[in-house]
Amino acid sequence: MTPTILDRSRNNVSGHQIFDSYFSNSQLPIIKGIRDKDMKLGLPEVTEVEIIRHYTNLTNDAFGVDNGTYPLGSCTMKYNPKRNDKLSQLAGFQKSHPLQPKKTLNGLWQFMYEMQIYLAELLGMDAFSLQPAAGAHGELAGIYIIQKYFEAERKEQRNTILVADSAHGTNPASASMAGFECKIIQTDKQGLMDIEMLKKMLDTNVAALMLTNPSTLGLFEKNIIEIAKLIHKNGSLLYYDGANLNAIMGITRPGDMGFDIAHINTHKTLSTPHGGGGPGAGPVGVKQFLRSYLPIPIADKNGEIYFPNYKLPNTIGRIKANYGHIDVLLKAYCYILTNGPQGLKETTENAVLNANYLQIKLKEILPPVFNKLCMHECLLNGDILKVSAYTFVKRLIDYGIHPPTLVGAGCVYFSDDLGSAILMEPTETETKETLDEMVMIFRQILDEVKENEDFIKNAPHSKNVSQIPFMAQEII
Amino acid sequence: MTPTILDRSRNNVSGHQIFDSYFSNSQLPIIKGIRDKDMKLGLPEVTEVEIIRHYTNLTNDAFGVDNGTYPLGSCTMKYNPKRNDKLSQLAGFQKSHPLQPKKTLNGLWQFMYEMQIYLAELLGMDAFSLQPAAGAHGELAGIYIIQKYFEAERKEQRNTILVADSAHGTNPASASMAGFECKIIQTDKQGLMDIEMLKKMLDTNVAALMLTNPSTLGLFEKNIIEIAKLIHKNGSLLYYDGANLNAIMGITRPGDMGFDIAHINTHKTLSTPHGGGGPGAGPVGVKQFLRSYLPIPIADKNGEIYFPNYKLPNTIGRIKANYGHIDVLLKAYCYILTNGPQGLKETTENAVLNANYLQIKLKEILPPVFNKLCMHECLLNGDILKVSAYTFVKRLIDYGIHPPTLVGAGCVYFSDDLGSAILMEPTETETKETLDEMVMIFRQILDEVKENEDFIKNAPHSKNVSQIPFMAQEII
Amino acid sequence: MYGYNTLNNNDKKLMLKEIGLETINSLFQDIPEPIRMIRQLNLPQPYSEWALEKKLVNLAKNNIHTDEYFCFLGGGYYNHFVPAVVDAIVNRSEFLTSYTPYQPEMSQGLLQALYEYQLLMAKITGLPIVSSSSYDGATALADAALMCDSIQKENKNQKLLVAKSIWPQYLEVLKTYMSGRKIEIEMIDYDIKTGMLNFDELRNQIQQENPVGFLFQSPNAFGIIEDIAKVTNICNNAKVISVLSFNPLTIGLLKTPGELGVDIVTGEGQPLGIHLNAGGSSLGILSTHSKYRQYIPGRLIGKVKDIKGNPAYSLVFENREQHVAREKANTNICSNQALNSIKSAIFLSYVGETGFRKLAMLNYEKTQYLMNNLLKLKDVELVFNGMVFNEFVIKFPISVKIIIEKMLSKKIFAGIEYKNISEIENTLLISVTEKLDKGDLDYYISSLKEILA
Amino acid sequence: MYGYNTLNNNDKKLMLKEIGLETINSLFQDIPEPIRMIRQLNLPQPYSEWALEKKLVNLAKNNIHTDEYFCFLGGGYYNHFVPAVVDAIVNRSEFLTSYTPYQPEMSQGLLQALYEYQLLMAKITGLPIVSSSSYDGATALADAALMCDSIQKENKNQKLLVAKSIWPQYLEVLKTYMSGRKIEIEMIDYDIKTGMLNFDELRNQIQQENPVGFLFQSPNAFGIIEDIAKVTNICNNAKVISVLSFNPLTIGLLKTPGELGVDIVTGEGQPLGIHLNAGGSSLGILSTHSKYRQYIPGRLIGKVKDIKGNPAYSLVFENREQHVAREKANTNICSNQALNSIKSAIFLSYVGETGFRKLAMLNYEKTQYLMNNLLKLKDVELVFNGMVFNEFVIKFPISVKIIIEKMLSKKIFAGIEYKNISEIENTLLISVTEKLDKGDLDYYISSLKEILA
Ligand SMILES: Cc1ncc(COP(=O)(O)O)c(C=O)c1O
Ligand SMILES: Cc1ncc(COP(=O)(O)O)c(C=O)c1O
Repeated sequence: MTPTILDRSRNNVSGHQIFDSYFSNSQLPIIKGIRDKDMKLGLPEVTEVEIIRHYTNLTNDAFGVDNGTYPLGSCTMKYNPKRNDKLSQLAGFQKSHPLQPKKTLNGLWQFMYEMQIYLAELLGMDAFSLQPAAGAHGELAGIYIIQKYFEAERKEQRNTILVADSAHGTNPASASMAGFECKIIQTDKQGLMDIEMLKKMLDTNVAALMLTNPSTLGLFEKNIIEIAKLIHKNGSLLYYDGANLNAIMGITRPGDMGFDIAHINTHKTLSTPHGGGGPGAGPVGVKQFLRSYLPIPIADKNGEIYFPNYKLPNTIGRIKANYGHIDVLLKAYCYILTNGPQGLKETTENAVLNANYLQIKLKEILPPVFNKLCMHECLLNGDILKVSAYTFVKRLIDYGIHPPTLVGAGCVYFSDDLGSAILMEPTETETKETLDEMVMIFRQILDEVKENEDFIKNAPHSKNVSQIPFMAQEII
Repeated sequence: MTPTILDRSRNNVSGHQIFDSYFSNSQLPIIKGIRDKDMKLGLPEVTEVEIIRHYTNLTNDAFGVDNGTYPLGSCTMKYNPKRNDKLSQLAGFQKSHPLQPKKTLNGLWQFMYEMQIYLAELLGMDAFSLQPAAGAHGELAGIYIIQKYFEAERKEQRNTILVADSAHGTNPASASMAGFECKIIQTDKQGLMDIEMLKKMLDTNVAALMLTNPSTLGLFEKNIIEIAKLIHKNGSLLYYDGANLNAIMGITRPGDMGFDIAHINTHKTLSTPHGGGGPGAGPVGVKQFLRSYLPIPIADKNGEIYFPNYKLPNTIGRIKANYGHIDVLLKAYCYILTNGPQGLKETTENAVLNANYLQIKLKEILPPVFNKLCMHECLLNGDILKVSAYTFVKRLIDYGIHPPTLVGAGCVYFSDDLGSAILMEPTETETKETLDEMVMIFRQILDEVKENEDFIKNAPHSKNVSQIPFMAQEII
Repeated sequence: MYGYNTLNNNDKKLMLKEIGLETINSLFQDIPEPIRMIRQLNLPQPYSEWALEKKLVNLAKNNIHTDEYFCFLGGGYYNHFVPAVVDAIVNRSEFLTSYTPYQPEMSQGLLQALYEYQLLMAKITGLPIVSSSSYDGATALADAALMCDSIQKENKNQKLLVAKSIWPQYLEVLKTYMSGRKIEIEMIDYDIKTGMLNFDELRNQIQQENPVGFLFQSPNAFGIIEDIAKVTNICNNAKVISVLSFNPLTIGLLKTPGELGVDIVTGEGQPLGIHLNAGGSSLGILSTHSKYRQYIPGRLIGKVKDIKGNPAYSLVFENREQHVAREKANTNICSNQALNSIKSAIFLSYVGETGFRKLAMLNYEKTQYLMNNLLKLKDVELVFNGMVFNEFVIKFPISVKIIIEKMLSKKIFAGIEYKNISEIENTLLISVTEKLDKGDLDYYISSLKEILA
Repeated sequence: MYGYNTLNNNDKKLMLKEIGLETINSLFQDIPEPIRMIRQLNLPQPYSEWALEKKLVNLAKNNIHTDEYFCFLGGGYYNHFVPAVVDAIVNRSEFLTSYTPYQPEMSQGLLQALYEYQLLMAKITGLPIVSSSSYDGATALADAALMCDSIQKENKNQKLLVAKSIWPQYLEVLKTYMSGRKIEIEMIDYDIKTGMLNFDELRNQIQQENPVGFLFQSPNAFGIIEDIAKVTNICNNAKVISVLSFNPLTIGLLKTPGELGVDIVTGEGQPLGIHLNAGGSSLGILSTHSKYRQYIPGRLIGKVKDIKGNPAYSLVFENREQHVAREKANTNICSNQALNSIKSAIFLSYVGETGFRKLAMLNYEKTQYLMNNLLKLKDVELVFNGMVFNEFVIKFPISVKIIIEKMLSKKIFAGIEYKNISEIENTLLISVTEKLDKGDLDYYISSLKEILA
């Protein structure tokens, strides 16, 4: 193992230049809880060049979209345009303080206002809040909106949220985090939501159904119109998990499908880099009748003046401090502006085309779980592999390709009968050439399995560590 | 071999977004020499993600100071502080046009003015021009100054420039580029300039002696005072090649040694990154009596007003367009300001300490060529290695250390009897730990030679290519 | 042909043929007609790269930023310096463009960086378990509150005691989060003289309410440093979980909260190498005892063994998380602030043990200098007499709105107005960072003097 | 303890002991006392990171830059867009912090990037050999002049013909460079109507002077595109080496100079993805026939075989260079513009075949739009009637100094004043780039109209 930065610590060196010639009287003040001079925290002492080399070295043992193909299903690992990173770092944004006098942040309010409008149009909603910090946080805001709506408007007690069994883990977790009871609806043979089951479960306790469409199985819920009708007839609301929006931009919109609330993960569809886990952003949008429930503030406009509007009568309150992940949202804004309506639509078309192409080309090795067209990602069956899908895909690492999503290795949950399923999402920014190469590599690995099963079972072989077992136990 | 960007080209794709909705009338104009629509240049067509991956991939097969120890003698590969890079990219500098009205560039003139003063103080000169683009370019400016001085002031014809045999190749090349005849002075047994020889060569044809002190052998010319006297008595000038200034900052100065003209390589002593070959910068400084010969313009000050001064009566003219490498010089300026006088001196002290430590620790394997203290770099004798120094150091690559300077593999020239000499310059930014590690690796390689000579002879073994022979022939 | 799309028409034709379709449109055959868009999205037509730059540069120009005006604003977000090494590293694309490290073999470097964040942050909190990470200081506090509820719900009332002297925004977020699970919030007042907690009230309420936890902040919303040991003593005695929201930079000077007995330490990581960005993205710090590890939300990175028995980094304890536990998960957090936590780790490595202390001292000393000199002005008074670190509340004889306005015309962001400290009017929270030099502080003083004259 | 020095006192003690010395000072025993500094350097005391930032931000603020004012300045340096991908890549430290690739095994990626620069630039010059690289457009031209001298000195007079219509700065640099070897420079005038070369004069002078070469520029200093084929025809007939200084961006529209018979092509690479930086650093393009390869200064990257016989990149033809040939080297160049040449290669890959044409067209069309509309203004006239690409010279009825000043007050950098075009007064060189949109161009027109009214 590479030494940690703490292992590199040495006495009396440091990377910093921290001083002010006028303020050098470093007598410790007398405060309760003061830390004596000789009480060390144990922070490292390293010089600047050591820090740079240490972390440069660490980055070289990591892998991003810039390094190669990253078909991690449900994560939409598309190319993150460099201009967006650069422009998000302009001093006017990067160096402004959230609590400055409002009139000194006109650029901020205008940007937020326009962004809200663009997102509303993209998703077919009427109003947006940019505050949520991630997709799951958007869900949470949405759930609180639902809760407040039944309290404030409908004066009803509804305690149940329905979610699909194929839903992302955040959906049920969001519901129960807000105190709802969570009920699961099964997927039918065709990979769609079991409508009969849905019908049975609908009662006056059901506050909402959370759905992602296309689903995490890569399929479009084509009964969505009927589902929406059923939900609304039941007096319930329909929540859209926007993580898969890359499959439908400019083709259809959650708002048009009948969803009342929706979030979007900017770090997926809108190309903001995921930073090894975050920060992302998860703006949440609603139909007009729920606008007054949005978290505060939202950006607003009065004539030519932009400002933060705190006056939403039913607001759920704040969901985080300040206005959202401005640095991240700026990148998403740039993405929308550089694409334009046609570019966004093409993005979706190519994402879906790439996924279907991959599905077809891989079908002999990995037949699709559901034998039909997929949307922006394809769910493939790893059952006929001679080794487990888990070890099979580890071998991809040796070829410089990031493994796709599997149970327990990715952010998606599959029911037991999908235990060896593989979810692949190439995104539109892979070329036909990289897809063909990937298919070739899959074939090659299959050959390698035949020749030397053990070798593949123990992959990867090219990294600093060997294979790490599924859900490995922690050691101390 | 990795495919080139041209190999990756495909029809009808591209990375750009080049359009203006108003100006889309793309009818070719009628100009002599117009290139028809179907006459292709053969530029590649690739998308943005392909470009990013291609070049990211290429960077991963390269090596900089940020990646590890780089003891390339004579090149002063010290750590390049990140803050300097960042601040050199401020829009006020990066986005200003050289031909803007003067009064819109006040920050530029002030910065240049201060930088000239700082360099003059650092080198003990009286005036500086920031125009030269690199060390060799500073030399050239210096040589033209010498030429002009004898023409304009002394009305003499002096056609000879003396250089030491150990001088960097640019010294003789600069002299002859400007039409001088170049005469070589030998190094004596102690590694110093042969003074007797110098005396013999001094005649009324000698315009100047070019010297770097400490020399490229890592030794201080301790007779410099006498040398300066001899030169000046002969009516000649003394030129200082400042590439080795890292050995003397705050300890002694070329101006104090008696040099009349001097350049400094900012990409060595002043930490500006070398960018795989450049751009660097090579400001040239002179004593007062030569100020009027400097290339124009230099920054000047009148009361509180800074401005570019073009009125130097004897100026050699321009040596390049505009004002020098502003982006590079800003980094050097930051380096001076963050160090301060004491920091610069410590830099020198530690650089010399590190070199001597390395020399001592390596002495059993690689005895010093001259058995005494060295300055900021040490010249070691590779004769007792069982394999050639050329192949020995290639093995360092496998350990993630950049090989030191050798004849033909670095920028330094040694006479024949130093054919297997190794010039190592650790710089002050290596830690004792990295030096100890390097020594250990040298030892280890020595052991490896004993065990398997062929293995070492064919090093490196960890890279995308195998060993490349000395001055290998080009193939097509 | 658009840049981010990599397929040319020929590619598309070939690929469609393989799939057995004629048109791109037929890929979407599962989407019912009635919900298909028949018009183009009503969004701006695409910008060229330079037009985009112009647009963003102009937007940015419409903000006044803290390099342009002297910034005396704090309130949880501070204009500290961000070392260039931080940006240099986190802009490297191997970290920037990667996903959560679900494939540990491919991401050892990223995992190690996150692990080091946990290590270093644990030094600051004084508690061994650090999550990686909560969204911001406010949601970290709310996450901690939910933890209290989960840990204690068997033995306690579903009630939470919360100090009145936490950031107003944090309280708002807390209320939103608690609304879902119907956790009741009771407020604990502050002492009007010292600005510190009203300990009597705290003792009483703990006894009366038997709450799942007590949440407080230090330095609190008035900049006052609380007597943390006293708080934890009270809580411990009543087996009430103590939750602190702190400013990590204060630990340059002060003992760690863990040492002082706090059970859950939360805070905003922005002061540690993260740009202001108008308040986001930032970093939610969340840290606790080993015994509460199963309750902590968010990623945890730990060491495991690879199949050869060698140590390796990996996500661990995933059974707490939404992607495994689903509706039984502690919280729903998935994407987090990974890159920002790495920023703070680089920051802490950069300043190191001694620099961290020096930095805190500089902030303290400069604050004292400004405070002491302001108090020399006529009719300018401190509202509270408790000890402060880097900000303090001042009371003015005239309208604070006018003061802010007039200072603004002198290019000074003078501070944050408090609408409501008990009955006291015209109060201003003034903050200082190391970036303000003596000249800047003197300029503040002389400007204020002029305005008050 | 200072940040960039990595040794602590303990290290120093141990190391000195190994060396056998007592003090640091004794390391410098070879330096004679009389020349030792006995005082500290008189330089500013060290700046903290934030103080440095403040200092630089303030200096930068004292410049007005081209994002703040509308820029119609050209003269060899243009406010073109720089794609973000360029900066993203060249800021990667593997390239940025490396030296000249003297160890090819360790630097294949860097060598390939430089090799690709040569490949792509050769497409633009139309000549196979491209050096990597000259300092800037001016020194590249001077390098080419020295090449002519070296190649031709046996057969020709040590004279150089140079078009009067090259950038004034280039001429100055040329004079400096030629002064050393005492190469005489004779100027060739331009046609006062077209602004193009005076071909008769060129023919005559070539015959009379028997020079080593002829240097000219296209588009020339008046923005006029020369008839290159005609020039090379004249030169070829007289066996005089033709040297062109060009703007590489024009090749988006025009035939390559190589195709048109130019022997040595030079130019300023700044328009290809390199920021203005007040004029430096930029990139000197230098390109020639294979037959002149041994005369070209600067690095050349080529393919060689490694010991296994596999192809690899390496510096080649080093025997031309100063570190091998020393006083016999063609020039003294050592450090060059490597990173900037990579920028231009990335730029060319980014725009690609079609984008390069589009970009040139946009520049052309916008220039035409501005020119045609300006000519509609009363008393505004073109000085020359030759064809232009992205800049043109206008003659005004009133003082051009006043115009520049008044335009400045409208936030417009109006253009570059020409002091001396034959007898004509009050002329302005106005340049246009793709970054100016129709609104910006119209603003220029209406502003000028107002001033002239
Ligand atoms: C379908 C789906 N929903 C929700 C989420 C959660 O989003 P976030 O990670 O932004 O919180 C994800 C992320 O993986 C997802 O794929
Ligand atoms: C001693 C010496 N002189 C001169 C030079 C030439 O400097 P530059 O590469 O900046 O032109 C060098 C560079 O290697 C050198 O080491």
